[in-house]
Amino acid sequence: MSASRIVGVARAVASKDLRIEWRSRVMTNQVLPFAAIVMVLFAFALDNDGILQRVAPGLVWMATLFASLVVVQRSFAVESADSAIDALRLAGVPSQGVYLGKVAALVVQLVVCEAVLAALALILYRVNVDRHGAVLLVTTCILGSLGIAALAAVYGGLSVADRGRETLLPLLLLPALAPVLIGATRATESAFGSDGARAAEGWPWVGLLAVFGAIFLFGGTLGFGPLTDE
Amino acid sequence: MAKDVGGFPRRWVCSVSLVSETSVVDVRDAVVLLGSFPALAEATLTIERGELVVVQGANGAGKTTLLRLCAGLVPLARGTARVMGHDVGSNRAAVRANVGFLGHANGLYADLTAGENLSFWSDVVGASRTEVAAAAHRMGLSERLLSTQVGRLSAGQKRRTALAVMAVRRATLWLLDEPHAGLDAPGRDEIDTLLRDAVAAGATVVVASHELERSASLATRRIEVVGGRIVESGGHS
Amino acid sequence: MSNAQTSVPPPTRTATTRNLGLIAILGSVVLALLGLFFTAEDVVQGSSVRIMYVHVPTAWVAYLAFVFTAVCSAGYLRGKKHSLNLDRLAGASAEVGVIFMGLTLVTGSLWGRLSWGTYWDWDPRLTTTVFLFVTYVGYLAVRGLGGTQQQRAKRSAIVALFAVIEIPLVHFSVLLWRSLHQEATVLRPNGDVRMDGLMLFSLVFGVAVFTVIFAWLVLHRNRVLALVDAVEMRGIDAALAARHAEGVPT
Amino acid sequence: MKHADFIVISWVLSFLPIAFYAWRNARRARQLDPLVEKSDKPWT
Repeated sequence: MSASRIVGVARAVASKDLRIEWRSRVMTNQVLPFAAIVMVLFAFALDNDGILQRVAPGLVWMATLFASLVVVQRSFAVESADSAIDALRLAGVPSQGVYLGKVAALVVQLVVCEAVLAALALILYRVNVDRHGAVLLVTTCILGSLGIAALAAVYGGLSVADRGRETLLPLLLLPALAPVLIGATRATESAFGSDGARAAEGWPWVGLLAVFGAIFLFGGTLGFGPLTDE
Repeated sequence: MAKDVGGFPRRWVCSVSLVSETSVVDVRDAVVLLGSFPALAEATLTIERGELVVVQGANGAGKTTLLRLCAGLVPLARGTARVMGHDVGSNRAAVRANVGFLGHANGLYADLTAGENLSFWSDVVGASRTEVAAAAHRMGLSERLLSTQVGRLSAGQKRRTALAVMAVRRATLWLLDEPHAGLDAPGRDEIDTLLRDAVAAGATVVVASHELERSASLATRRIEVVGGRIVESGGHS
Repeated sequence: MSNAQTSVPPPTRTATTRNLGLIAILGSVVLALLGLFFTAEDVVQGSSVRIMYVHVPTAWVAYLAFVFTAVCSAGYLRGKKHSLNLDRLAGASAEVGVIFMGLTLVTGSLWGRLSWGTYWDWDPRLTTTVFLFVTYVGYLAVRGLGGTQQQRAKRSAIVALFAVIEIPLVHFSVLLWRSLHQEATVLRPNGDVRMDGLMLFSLVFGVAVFTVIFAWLVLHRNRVLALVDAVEMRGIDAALAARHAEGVPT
Repeated sequence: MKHADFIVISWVLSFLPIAFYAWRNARRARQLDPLVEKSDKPWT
């Protein structure tokens, strides 16, 4: 299977997914409000500016993690709703292309989600970000999303492609994403300057995110086809 | 898994020449389990190129599973199944490249327009714009229908879109599960015409259908599935 | 009747498993004598160090089990024949691994209560353990998804390989997380133990004993899983006959 | 609870579940045995 064909399929799948999301507005009408309300509720629950500023990075990524469950389930529900997944399996389409396309679309959606959440943290929790911090934050969001998407697409394909397996997704995904949660939260802390952290301290964590993303992107490319195609 | 994909000639012109050597479908003593239930219980069936086979049988007899087996969508527990000379168990990718399957679902994305669905599939399988236009024309999909979201189409229009997708995918074996379901009389006639055209164009068609009088006129051969096995019922008409 | 039945050796027994079982029981008794009576108390931790002789071996063998699961899974995927026996070995090993890891968590928190004064602390080892415990519970859930035996084998083999990659990643990230933040002020469970010769021997001996227990359990479990699969296959024959009868008018 | 109790509980909790697992496994094996043939048990 030639690389250019895989890339072509990936592009088709990704743009198809994003178009569907754009049109159905599930992201803007359901996922983002859900994530935002989590942030607001935490502000009420903690009711202390000092604590809010300290925990803001963790909240951003916890909310992202939960939102990712919804986004992934949605991404595969679209395929299984009218059995398009069967058609994809049948079309002799390289599964690597489908996987990479799904990951790409998920990354875009997650980055949008994180951008909104980070903006909320800046406004609601009065966090400050300098220029170096902003670069770090953007890099963290992209690589963190990549790690989440790379793993979520595999486990999503396994657990959502068939009905009655939805509860499996959080069980498989959340413990495996612990390194992303830890790494992204620490990097974001540095970017936000929470607890007196400096932006330079965040880059090793970005390295962890990159390693995680690379490993599972590679593993997912190999494993997605055999895992979902039964 | 997909080890044979690379070497397999993907263009259907090549696979047609393969087909002339062997039966399109060659299923022997196939057992397919759904959980622990044998939906197919030692079914045996051979289909030659250019046939239009109508599969009949009561609900739950195993018609759908037979079609899904031919498409390589369900694993074989026992027996053998070859489609276009390729083993369905070990060489699914090669089988599927030639198979169009239309089940109870249409496999379309409801939020996209019919045209977007078509062009997605053409992007994915590498078909040209002219092929897409030809397929849409053949299935009678007007500009207006093409720019309508699939979720707003009628059942018949969805079916036609799905058939157009199948044509874009250059399937040479068409597997259709109750294609007439939910259609009005003109819609059913249209489907019949399309199927005859497909056979005339060199495809092989297998249709699972409840409707006896309709299939009698349509089929070149009729078979019946009873208790997970295949019984030839009507001869060649 | 059940008494009569239990006196019969289980059908999964062979000379190997019987010998392993005997070694395991004997070894456990010796380990208990060593750990509870013969070894000295630790200078810092006092008698609570005695938990170490079961805690560390179960943790160690649980990791061994997960690696073994991954090795069997890779063997299944690579093998031309796609041996279901390797798949069952992987499954048996993961089951035993999850049990051992559960024991590690329980004894770890009891030990924590003694040496830190609290049942739970965000110690890197405990944290990693709890993540991996959940991961392999998920693996076992994947094994239970159903489908044909080959489907189950392929699916779970891939998930097992993903899970084993997670082990170093989770462990490393948790370690990094703890090392950059508040350094422990309480005693680390496996840290401040000053080992004399007998203590060290007992610990290694414990690891050996639990490895034997592991092998013994996995062999038996593997055979039970083979029986389950065989019964399923035999059930197909009956189901086929019933299915054929559907067509016959009564 | 005394110090020693924790230690004893730890040891008991380490071996009891293993014994229970082994016992349940053996029971399952005996249940399944009548349903299979000798050829299903390559280890015998």
